[in-house]
Amino acid sequence: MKENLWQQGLDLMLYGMGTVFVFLTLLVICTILMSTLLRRFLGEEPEPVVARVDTASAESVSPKTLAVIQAAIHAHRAKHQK
Amino acid sequence: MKENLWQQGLDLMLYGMGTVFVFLTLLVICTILMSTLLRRFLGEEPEPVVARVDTASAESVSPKTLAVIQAAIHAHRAKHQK
Amino acid sequence: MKENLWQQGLDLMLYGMGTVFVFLTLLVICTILMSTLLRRFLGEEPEPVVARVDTASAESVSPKTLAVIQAAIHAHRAKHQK
Amino acid sequence: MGNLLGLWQASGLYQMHVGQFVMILICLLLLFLAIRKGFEPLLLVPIGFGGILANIPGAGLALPAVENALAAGDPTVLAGLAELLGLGAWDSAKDIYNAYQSAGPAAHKLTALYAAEAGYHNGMLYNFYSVAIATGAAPLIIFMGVGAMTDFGPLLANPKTLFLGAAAQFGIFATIIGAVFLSANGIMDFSIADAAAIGIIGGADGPTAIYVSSKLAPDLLGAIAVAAYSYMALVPLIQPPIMRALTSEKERKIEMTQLRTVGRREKIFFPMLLLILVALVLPDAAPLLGMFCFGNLMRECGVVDRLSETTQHSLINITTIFLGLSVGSKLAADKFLDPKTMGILLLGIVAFGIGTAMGVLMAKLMNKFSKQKINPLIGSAGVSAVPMAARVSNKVGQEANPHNFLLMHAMGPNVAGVIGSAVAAGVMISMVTGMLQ
Amino acid sequence: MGNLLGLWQASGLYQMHVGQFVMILICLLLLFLAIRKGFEPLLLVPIGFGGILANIPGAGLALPAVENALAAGDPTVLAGLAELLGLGAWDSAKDIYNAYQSAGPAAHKLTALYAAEAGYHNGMLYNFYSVAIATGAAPLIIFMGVGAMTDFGPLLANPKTLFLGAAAQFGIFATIIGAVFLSANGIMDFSIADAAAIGIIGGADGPTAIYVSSKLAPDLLGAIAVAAYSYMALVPLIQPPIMRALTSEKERKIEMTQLRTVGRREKIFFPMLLLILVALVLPDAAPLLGMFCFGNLMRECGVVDRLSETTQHSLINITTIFLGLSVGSKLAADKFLDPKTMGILLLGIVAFGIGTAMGVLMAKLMNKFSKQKINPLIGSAGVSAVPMAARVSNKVGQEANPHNFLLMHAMGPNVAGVIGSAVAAGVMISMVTGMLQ
Amino acid sequence: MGNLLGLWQASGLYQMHVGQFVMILICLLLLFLAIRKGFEPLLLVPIGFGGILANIPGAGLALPAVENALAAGDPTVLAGLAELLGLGAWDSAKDIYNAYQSAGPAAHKLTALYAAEAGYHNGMLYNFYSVAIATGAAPLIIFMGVGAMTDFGPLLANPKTLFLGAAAQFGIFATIIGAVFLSANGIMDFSIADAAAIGIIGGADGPTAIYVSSKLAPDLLGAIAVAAYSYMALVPLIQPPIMRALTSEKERKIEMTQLRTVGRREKIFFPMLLLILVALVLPDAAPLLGMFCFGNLMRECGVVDRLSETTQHSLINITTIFLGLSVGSKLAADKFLDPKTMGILLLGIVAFGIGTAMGVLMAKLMNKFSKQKINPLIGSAGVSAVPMAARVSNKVGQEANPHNFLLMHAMGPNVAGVIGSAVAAGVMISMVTGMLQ
Ligand code: NA
Ligand code: NA
Ligand code: NA
Repeated sequence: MKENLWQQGLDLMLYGMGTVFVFLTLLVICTILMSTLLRRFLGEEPEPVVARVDTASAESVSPKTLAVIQAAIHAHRAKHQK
Repeated sequence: MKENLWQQGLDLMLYGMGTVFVFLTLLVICTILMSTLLRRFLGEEPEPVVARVDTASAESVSPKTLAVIQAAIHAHRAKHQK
Repeated sequence: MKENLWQQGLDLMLYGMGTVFVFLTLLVICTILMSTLLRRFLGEEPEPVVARVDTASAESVSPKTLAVIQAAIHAHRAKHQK
Repeated sequence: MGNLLGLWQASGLYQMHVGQFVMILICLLLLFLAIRKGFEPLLLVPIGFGGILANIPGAGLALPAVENALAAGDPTVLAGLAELLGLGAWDSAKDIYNAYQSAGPAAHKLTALYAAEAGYHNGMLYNFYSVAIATGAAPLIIFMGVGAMTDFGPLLANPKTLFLGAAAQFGIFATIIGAVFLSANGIMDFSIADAAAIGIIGGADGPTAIYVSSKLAPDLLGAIAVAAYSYMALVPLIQPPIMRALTSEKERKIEMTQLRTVGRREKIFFPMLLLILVALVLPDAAPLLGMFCFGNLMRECGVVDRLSETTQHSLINITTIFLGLSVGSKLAADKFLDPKTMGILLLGIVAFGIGTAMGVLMAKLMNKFSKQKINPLIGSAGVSAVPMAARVSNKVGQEANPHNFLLMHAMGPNVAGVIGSAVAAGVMISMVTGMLQ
Repeated sequence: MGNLLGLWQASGLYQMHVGQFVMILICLLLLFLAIRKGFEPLLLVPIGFGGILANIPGAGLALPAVENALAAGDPTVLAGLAELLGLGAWDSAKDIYNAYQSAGPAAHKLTALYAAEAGYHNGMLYNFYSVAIATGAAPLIIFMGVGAMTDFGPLLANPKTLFLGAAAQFGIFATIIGAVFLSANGIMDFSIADAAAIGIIGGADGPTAIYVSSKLAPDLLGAIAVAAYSYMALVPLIQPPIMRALTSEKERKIEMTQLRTVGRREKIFFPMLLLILVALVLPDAAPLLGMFCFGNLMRECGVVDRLSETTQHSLINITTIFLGLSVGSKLAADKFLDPKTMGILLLGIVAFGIGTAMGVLMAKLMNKFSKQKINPLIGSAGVSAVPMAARVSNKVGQEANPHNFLLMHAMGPNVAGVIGSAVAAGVMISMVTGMLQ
Repeated sequence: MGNLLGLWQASGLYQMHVGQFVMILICLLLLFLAIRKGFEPLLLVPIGFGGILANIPGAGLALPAVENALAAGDPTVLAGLAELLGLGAWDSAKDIYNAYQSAGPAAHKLTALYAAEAGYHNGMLYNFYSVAIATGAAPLIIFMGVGAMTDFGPLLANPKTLFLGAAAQFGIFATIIGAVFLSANGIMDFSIADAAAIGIIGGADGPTAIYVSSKLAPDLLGAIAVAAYSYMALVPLIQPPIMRALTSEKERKIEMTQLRTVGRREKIFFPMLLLILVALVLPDAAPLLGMFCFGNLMRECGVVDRLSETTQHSLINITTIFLGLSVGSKLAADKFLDPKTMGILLLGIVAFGIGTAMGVLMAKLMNKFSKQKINPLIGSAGVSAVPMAARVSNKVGQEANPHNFLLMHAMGPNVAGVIGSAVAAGVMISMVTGMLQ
């Protein structure tokens, strides 16, 4: 039974660690391949992140927040112009 | 069995489509009635939609958002007055 | 059976109300004790509430909201400087 | 032709019982009160709407699969159900229904499987009720949300106000005696479990009332919840006359000194202290007060703001919707249109009145023994009904003395009342369960 | 060595069937359409992703414990399951699988317990499906959310447009006849329940389609949902040719007068009115239309904004995620890669076409009897596909007359179409259930 | 009098066992660490609070109905349960308890029904655990949320850092051997399933640890989760000495070139690629990595922002609350106060240490073969503990060279560690399940 437990533990370690390495190695290879292919065949994307953030923020700020901000700006301007 | 299927299909179509039309016709009648009665007995509502939006926005903008906006306004004013 | 019901009802009232009072009395004592100990051994906290609100608001206003506010401020400043 | 007849027989008008019609009118009234008069709309809109859904004839939305099978009335299925419930195959649907109602969980499981096998399903609202209320989850989650919304500052600044919250719970227990009285004199037929569930209306706390009645008297849950929320909305009408009757002009004019500021540490320690006390003294109140303290600790500890935020918004809102619809499922005509409902409504308002009175009287009693006088008007806030009762104290106070700001002072007994009725709920569930076993 | 072999045999490549490979490609195509082409991404991203998960070989994510036990193939377990299903121990896994598929709830419960005892579990997606769709909860909650997002203003300003929403539902019923035709001629093998579920694609309303097929034809649910959402995304391609073919240049140029403003009170009363009509006339449509009206009442009544807000955001988003993944679980190869799917896709597009045509023709018919002319292009919006179809009406209208703003006018029939298909769904579920019993 | 005695006997003080008292103190310590010291408060506040609730004497919040019935000790009920579990009626409650623990799902179902019939209920936390963790749902939903919060940009800019994430998982497997060693020498009594569950602590990833231990060793779940989250919070103390010991001053000073910007398309394709690889190679990791990839795809695809938003906020927050309370239910004294817990805590920290060391050593090894040098300090981030471990790499790097900004570089191995431990989890669940059958 105890030998059995050792055997099981060693099995787990060897095949487990092996799988982790094989899988992540495969992932490294595929990722590099993917990036290369994407960049070669579809070209570079100019500043994709910035574009993305803009859309997102424009999209998810609710009209209410915008209304409040505009109101605040107006209020401020009114005060300021006095 | 196949005749049975035809029979069932035709039944579904006739009574189904019939129900849809009867129900929506009833709904048209009742809706017109409701609108007429409401407008006759309770009078017109002056610009109810606008009033509604105001309440809603005032209600659901959190104090935090307001605080941040005020802070931003202050910061802006401070900078501006330099 | 009816006497039984009366008995049960009176039991509920006496022991129930008793428990409520005993428990809340204990709570009063422990609360006063706690406050005293905290204030004696750990000292007063200077304006803890204000500090708290600041942290909270800074934390939970999303970058997007901030971005929008900054954009609004910029837009306003731009207009204003014309 | 048979199909046209079938459609007509399937229509609501053909199948409607008078009771269902009356209940739909009552639910429309609830919606009117909620929308036009602002009666606790967050709960009464879902409850009222759920009540209409529950009374749609032929839809069976509030019924379990077995009752839907009984309503359909297929003789083979009836015979099968009768056999599973230990009846003869020739018993009427009514008999089978009664046997089903009084059967235990095992018989319920068996008959449910049989009904499913025969092609019948639980109604939508029945499913909501099973998940949200029968498990106790929804009221407890609401209580966690209430905890996350509660500021114990005023209570910590003046802990003695806990006594006011304790005294006001007498409404609960006096009502139990009231229910026993009605029952003992043959006017109503309440069991001790019914009496306890009705009493909790006097706690003036919605989730507590729903939690207790789901445990002790599920059939009365609809009436009890409606009574609790309606009277909470009516607090501005119910309380002032009682408050004025029991206090002198001079007492109402008592000004209270401003509360000391309460540190953050005290606010963090308080829910822990309360929890420990519950653990040591009153395990039966652990579910309700545990969740309440958990919500409050999330609010105050300052390191889990995103959890506290969600608890106070998305989570409590989602739970409220399903809690309300589930309560509505108990407004089905055969359960609600019962003489007992009248008794519940009557006893409920008595409970509110007695609770109010005891809170005020306790404040007067405390003034006899304490130098620092308290305005007895804040005693009425001890019934809970947060924050309505505290506002009423403030308003009546300002009528007597326009410089009197009692709101923050009344928040102390107000939240104390929540704790008090949760304690009462724990004791009652435990004692009544013991009595029934 | 045995372990290395075991790992290879446990790998997906070793276990993959051609069908699973094809389905993964199809799901990748769905994701491409959703992400790059904007095909109803809120649903098709979770559906496509769920579909890939459901087809991962050996993972059994979409399978119940019993089917996972069958896939594992342990002879003792197979024998035990065979016995519970009334087969001999020597029957093949395929036979046991078939017996399990046609067994009722009781046998399902027994075999599930047996499989659990043997150490097998339900897959993750199977659990999601059981909770979200098999109970009917997720489509109903989505419908509540849709109600909370719907503005009935345009419909109330011009109630006659309800007729357009009624006419467009003919697509549903014509498709049923189409399915019957295919079946009667031996081309496909659809039961009447299958035919009804396929027809509902013509309702152009996702949650309604999912709800109906979960009740009448769960095995076809994947194909039906994919067809419904894909065709909804394709509305800008499907509808315009039909609309142009059935209208003259002059008709397309008809300008419509601006809609009157609709008061808040009308908007509050309308969901109540609709609910009452459902209760009186059509109890079978109560779950779908009840939740829809409830969502709309929360939106309009103005006193439960926080509930309405949560319904429109957190709640509908959470439900959409699990609804989508659950629908994806029905894209397992053995269910989707079936000649029936081709039939469903074919019939689905016919349904959309017929619905569009009938909406336009009904508008032309109404113009014969009414003085106030309506532009027949808004008839096509009666199929639902909110708000895509209304936008299509507007766009085609502007091609004919750049001063023509049909969008708001088309929103009337558009939401009418939602009501219409929910009514059709109620009738069909009720009639088909009756036919099968 | 009997009632007063009853109340005292119902009080927590009367019923409390020493173990419960100790556990409450431990949970208070957890809360202190979470609130004052900032130890992973989002999880440890709910876990600690849940732990207190689970140890309230007499409340049975963490117990199933059967165990509550056993605790009540009614002789008739005990006899009934004994019979259902195949024992004689004269067996003690302790024997029945043990038989119940080792019984299978069928016996659990039967006894649960019997206990319900006798009026006993599942505790609140037990219900939460059943829904949130026993089904696997909550950890998977959290994983989806983590996916929606993860930016794979740094990993995509430098994919080789995946090797660091792989190496650091050696901590997991070394710990398994450690557990086997303790067991083989009779110091502890861990089964192979226990050993695997303990090893996963070395993955430094909370939801993964909870998921694995719920499958392999539910009784140890409390200790494992507490160890995992505590050590994740202690990463700034545990890692730096190891990092310094294994690197030279020169190595720590290595500056890394700025990462290239990663396009949006790569970020969309990466979760798909990962999913496909999982499907082809490692179906056992499909639930965890599938949900992770789904969350990440929602984040990156840009067309379902409202779903991604909800996943990152409401949904993950709600799930975290119930996950935490459910984990707390496993802190009941009889499960936690066991010598095994000491072993788990000991092995857990060893696992963190070995993982850290292997990450650093792997970085040094890679420098031997690669021209583009990497700073070995980012290797320690391979254990996961996102984003703490990456911050530690950055901090230790700046100590050696103030111009060294390693944070973004360390995010690569950091998220690689999440993938690595999910892979390890999949392999282990599959292999151990195979060993046990
Ligand atoms: Na109260
Ligand atoms: Na439609
Ligand atoms: Na890891």
